[in-house]
Amino acid sequence: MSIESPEHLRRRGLASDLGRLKRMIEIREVEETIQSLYSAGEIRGSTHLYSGQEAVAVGLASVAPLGDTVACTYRGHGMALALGMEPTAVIGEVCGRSTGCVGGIGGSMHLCDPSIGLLPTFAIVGAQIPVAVGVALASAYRAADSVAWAVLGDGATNIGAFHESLNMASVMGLPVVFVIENNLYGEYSPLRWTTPLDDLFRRGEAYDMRAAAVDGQDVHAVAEALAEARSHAAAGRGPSLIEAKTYRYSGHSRSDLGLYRSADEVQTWVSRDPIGILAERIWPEGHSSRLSEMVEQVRSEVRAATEHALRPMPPIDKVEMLRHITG
Amino acid sequence: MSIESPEHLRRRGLASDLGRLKRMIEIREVEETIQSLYSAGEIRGSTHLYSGQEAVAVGLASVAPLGDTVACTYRGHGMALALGMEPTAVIGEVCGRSTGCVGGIGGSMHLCDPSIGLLPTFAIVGAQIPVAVGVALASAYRAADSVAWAVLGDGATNIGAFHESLNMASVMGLPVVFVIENNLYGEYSPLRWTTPLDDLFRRGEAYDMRAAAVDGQDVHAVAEALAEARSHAAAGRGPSLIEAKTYRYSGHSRSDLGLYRSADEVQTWVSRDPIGILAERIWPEGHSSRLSEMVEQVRSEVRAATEHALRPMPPIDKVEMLRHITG
Amino acid sequence: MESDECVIVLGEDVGAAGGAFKVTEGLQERFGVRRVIDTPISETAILGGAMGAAIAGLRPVAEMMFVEFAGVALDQLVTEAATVRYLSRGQLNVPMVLRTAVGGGQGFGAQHSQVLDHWFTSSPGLKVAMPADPNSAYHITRLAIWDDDPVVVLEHKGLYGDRGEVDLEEPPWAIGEAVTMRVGQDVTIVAAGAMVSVALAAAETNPGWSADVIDLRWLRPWDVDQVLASVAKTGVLVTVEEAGPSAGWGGDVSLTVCQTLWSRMKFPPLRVTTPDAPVPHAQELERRFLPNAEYVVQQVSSLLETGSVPLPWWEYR
Amino acid sequence: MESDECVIVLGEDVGAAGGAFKVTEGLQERFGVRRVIDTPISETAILGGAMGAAIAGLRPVAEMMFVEFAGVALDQLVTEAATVRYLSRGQLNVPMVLRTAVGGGQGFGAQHSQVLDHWFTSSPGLKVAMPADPNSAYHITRLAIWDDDPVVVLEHKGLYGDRGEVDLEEPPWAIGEAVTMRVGQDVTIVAAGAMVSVALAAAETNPGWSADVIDLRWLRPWDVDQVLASVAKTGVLVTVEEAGPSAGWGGDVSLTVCQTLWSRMKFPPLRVTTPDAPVPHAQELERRFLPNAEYVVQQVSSLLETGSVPLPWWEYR
Ligand SMILES: Cc1ncc(C[n+]2csc(CCOP(=O)(O)OP(=O)(O)O)c2C)c(N)n1
Ligand SMILES: Cc1ncc(C[n+]2csc(CCOP(=O)(O)OP(=O)(O)O)c2C)c(N)n1
Ligand SMILES: [Mg+2]
Ligand SMILES: [Mg+2]
Repeated sequence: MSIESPEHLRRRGLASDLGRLKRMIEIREVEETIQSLYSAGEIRGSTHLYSGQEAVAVGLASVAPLGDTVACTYRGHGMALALGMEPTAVIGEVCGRSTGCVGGIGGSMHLCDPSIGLLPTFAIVGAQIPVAVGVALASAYRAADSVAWAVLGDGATNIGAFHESLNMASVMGLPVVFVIENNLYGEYSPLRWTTPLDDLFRRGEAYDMRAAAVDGQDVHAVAEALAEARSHAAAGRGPSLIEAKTYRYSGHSRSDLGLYRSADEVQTWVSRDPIGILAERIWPEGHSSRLSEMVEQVRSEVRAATEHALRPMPPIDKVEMLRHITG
Repeated sequence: MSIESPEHLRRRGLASDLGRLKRMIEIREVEETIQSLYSAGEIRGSTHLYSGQEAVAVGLASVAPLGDTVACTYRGHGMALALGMEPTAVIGEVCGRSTGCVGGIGGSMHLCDPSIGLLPTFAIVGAQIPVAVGVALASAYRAADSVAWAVLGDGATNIGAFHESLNMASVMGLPVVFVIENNLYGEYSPLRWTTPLDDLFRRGEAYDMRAAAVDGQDVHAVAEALAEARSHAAAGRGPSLIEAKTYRYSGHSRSDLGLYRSADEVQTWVSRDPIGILAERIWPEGHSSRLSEMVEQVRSEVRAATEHALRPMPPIDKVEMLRHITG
Repeated sequence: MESDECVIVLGEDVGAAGGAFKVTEGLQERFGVRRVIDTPISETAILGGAMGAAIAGLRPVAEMMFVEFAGVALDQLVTEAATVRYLSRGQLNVPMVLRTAVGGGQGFGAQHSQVLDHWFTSSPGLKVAMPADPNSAYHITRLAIWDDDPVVVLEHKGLYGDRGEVDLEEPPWAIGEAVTMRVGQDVTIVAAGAMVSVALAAAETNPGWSADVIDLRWLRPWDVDQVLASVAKTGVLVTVEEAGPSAGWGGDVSLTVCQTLWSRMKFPPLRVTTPDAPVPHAQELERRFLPNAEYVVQQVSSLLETGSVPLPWWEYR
Repeated sequence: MESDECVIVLGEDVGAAGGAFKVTEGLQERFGVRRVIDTPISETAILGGAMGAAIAGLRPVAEMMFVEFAGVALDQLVTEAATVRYLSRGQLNVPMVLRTAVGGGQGFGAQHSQVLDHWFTSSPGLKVAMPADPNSAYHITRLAIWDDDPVVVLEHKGLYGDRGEVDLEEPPWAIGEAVTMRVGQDVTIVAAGAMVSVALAAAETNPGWSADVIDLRWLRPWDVDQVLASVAKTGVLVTVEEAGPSAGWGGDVSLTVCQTLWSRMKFPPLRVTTPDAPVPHAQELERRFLPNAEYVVQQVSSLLETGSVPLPWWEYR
């Protein structure tokens, strides 16, 4: 019997609804921690928080077996945690510490852990999409049953890489699933200003690709749609384009407060909080107290992880910045 | 009364069907001349011939008034002639002579004449498409009624620039017409290998754009569809995507004989020759002898133009290669 | 923008949001959505669109938030826009500007911290500038807008926080003109962008040598005469760049000086650069990665003392 | 490809058509459509696809018919593929190859005739080679395929017509290793790609001087030791490049040599380049644009006679 790594165990923890709920809470808590660390001056560069979108990452991670590969964006803390990365490794990396998943060399936009299938997250909009297609090509070539996932934002559907990737995946029939996290904004621009469609999954037609939209706040709906897309891909029947309708609670990055959005709009979305929705489903009655309990527990775990991530460490060896450039 | 340049007169010559027929024949003759000059070693680099597609360029030029701008590809001899460039200027340029439209500096892939609205033709697939969008942006900004035309091949619908340009033009409602010359091949690859759709105009849906296909061998049909698209654009109602179904008789470039195509396929298309179709329409009876007459006449004109283009000239001043880099 | 209707601004979030670094803040309110245009995330369409609009007579100022983003659309600038004048034999020109944020020091990591001037300086047909302070940014951007060719303005992110006087009354500067910021005797230090203040700070530490410090301002065309004149005097050239050793304007400048003033140079030219590595995120590493005044002093002093090019600081343990 | 199932080939028309320059002719017949893949015209997807497949353990060889096409997709190579090893702290690597046709001389015009090596040589994380003949092409491509990092192979179009012996029995070459093609005394001429035969031809005209002619083969990493050893002997360095003066590997090589061998160099380094202009189509112009043996002889002789860098030939009327 092989001993599993903590990350792998965490991935398997998503098999149950309780596990999923807990992970969504963890993501939320980690993001709030990061927001306060940012305000406290502990974080340099950018951070792009995932609060509000938790059901997408957790839905995906709960149906993607180990062996699948995920190519994700700079808004990647949630996906990393969902796939199994430890909070310490996320927080450490975002804070540029040697406790981070890649020792602080990457920062918030470049989380990575190959053991859970997470490629270094991509800071260039759309750049991850063709890479996922390439991973799928390798998988098809070897007749493996692993699937590649390309996770992208609504705004990324306007970049050339999106178009080229969907066309190529479709014409080659590759096992890749394109997941649009449509949170209605690309930075400060509402989708309507930049895109002549509200339903982005409709872009699948231009590639004769299986496509659908799903409620991105409902982890069950997400998991179901993505599981279907995954089976389709794994069965050699080609790629899918799945649009998860979701919302980010915070601004785009760092100090953006998101003031360009109406209070009404925010409120509507907050009232469909993915954590709340799942909690109600798990505990049809009295969910709020049980939820609070769970939140408390997770919060203290995240607090411990934060302390661990920020614990005094010997200075990073300066040679680190000159290593791993070529083999 | 202002005196018109020969190029402008040639453009106006397309008002009549006889003028259009003659121009289509001219294009065919020029391309055949270029093919033999190539075989005779007079031409260096690439040539991409337009034979078979004449109705598209002539249809476009006959509905695009002076003042419109055309951003076209390396397969641009036909478009240049249709817009009004003299055969001497085309042949001279293709042969790298100082008699060419830009003095031999450009070559076959880079014909240019701003006075007839032809931007230097683009040798990078898809690069012309966003440029046409920009020209349209300027036109809309000034509330001018000029329209920009982006001419592209079927293969170019798979490049990122296509996607970004159509999206931006649509969301900004710009006066641009995208004309796909679907000749069924991108170099040696049939459309089916590279694109999961046969009807490329359907890609317009992804941008909520007015889109249609048209018989690219029938100059009337082309002119009608493009005139409509142009009015739509000029009236401020936004861009269109028009797919002209056509065929190139020769190989992709230079020495390519196009052997990857079946004799049957070629025959089917040759039997719907754009010159023949228009000739029959003009002369419902006895068109073949009248057509031969016209071909003879054009052939001798093109022969004269060729001699003129290749006449002995003083060597190109060497400084030419260092001029016009910046202002 | 006030003086000419032809000037328009376009890019991602330049309008309502005022730009990722707030450079275009207030412009849309003042000039409207027709002239200050928020675009989709489509760098190819932005650069190609600016190019087309420029050919058609506007003076578009396109913004790319980080210079790395130009990597998805470089073709439009260096292969298309840069060749239009040449391929039209001077009948057409492309009066567009690309403004873009460059450089490191703030922890943006490997894909948002480079300068990448060589992507642009190597293209005949383009002009490239790199302002070192707010006053420069103002005058250079004006020059860029009124110039009839495509101009790339590399704005260092580290300078966005700077506040400085802008002298609106100064007579217009010239394209390609450098400025000598400090006069000395022993060495010529040429820098651009954020490295100008690094070079100045180094020169002001009383290091035992005195330096001409030249702010190059323009990387293409660059001010050969001013640099040569200074090195003719000092006999020693040091360039300070924020770029790895196998790229960057410093190589061109050094070699040109070598070739022209060979017999008058006392020592080999020294290029102060960053390591040949991606930019690390962690502060302690990024600090060591980038040239600072201390490193520059150490490098220059070593050159002057030993007569040969020292190991870079990152090679010492 | 025979020896390892992991090697696949992808690009536009590489399969059925055998490539625009027929380099991959017959491969698809032999290895099938699974291993030799015709792609859509989608350079970003080709490079990104190759990168993804490489991360997943294949050894993809991507083709771009002309190097300029990489301008629409440079991001995938220099910002993404080149940083994967760094950003994964060595846990992932990208054993992909980009083969692409470069260079002028055949009248392909401004957008199909450049070398653009600086697009790649400036990126830490990439390796870049430029073979000078069929035997080199064979050995270098093999090295590129078996290397665990992204490698760019710049194949000169002018050499596709060359027929030459390929020595299949030679022991494997080393990445970054140059070769001295000819031994002399008075000057070291370093060249790469098509310029190697130009340099050799120049050296063989009995010009009154004798030259070490070095075929660099690899532009990143390049063979510092071999070049230094030669210049230590001759005291004179000339690089011959097919690229404008403000780009290209010649600057790096020249400056490194200057910095290291300063006191042993007799003359300033000379870079033989093309003019700082787009490549013209017309034959009489393109001939004058590109370095040839006659120009190289004239430039080198002038350097050796006068001790200073001569005007380039295109500046003489
Ligand atoms: C090619 C490129 N252009 C622009 C940017 C700057 N940028 C970073 S995130 C972002 C918005 C992306 O929006 P979307 O795809 O909806 O993803 P979200 O951030 O909403 O998750 C932009 C424009 C970039 N990183 N890369
Ligand atoms: C970005 C880019 N990729 C590849 C090429 C090489 N190339 C030139 S023409 C061509 C085929 C284009 O096909 P299509 O768009 O159908 O136009 P057609 O030649 O059939 O008119 C290709 C691949 C190029 N010039 N630019
Ligand atoms: Mg979004
Ligand atoms: Mg075609």
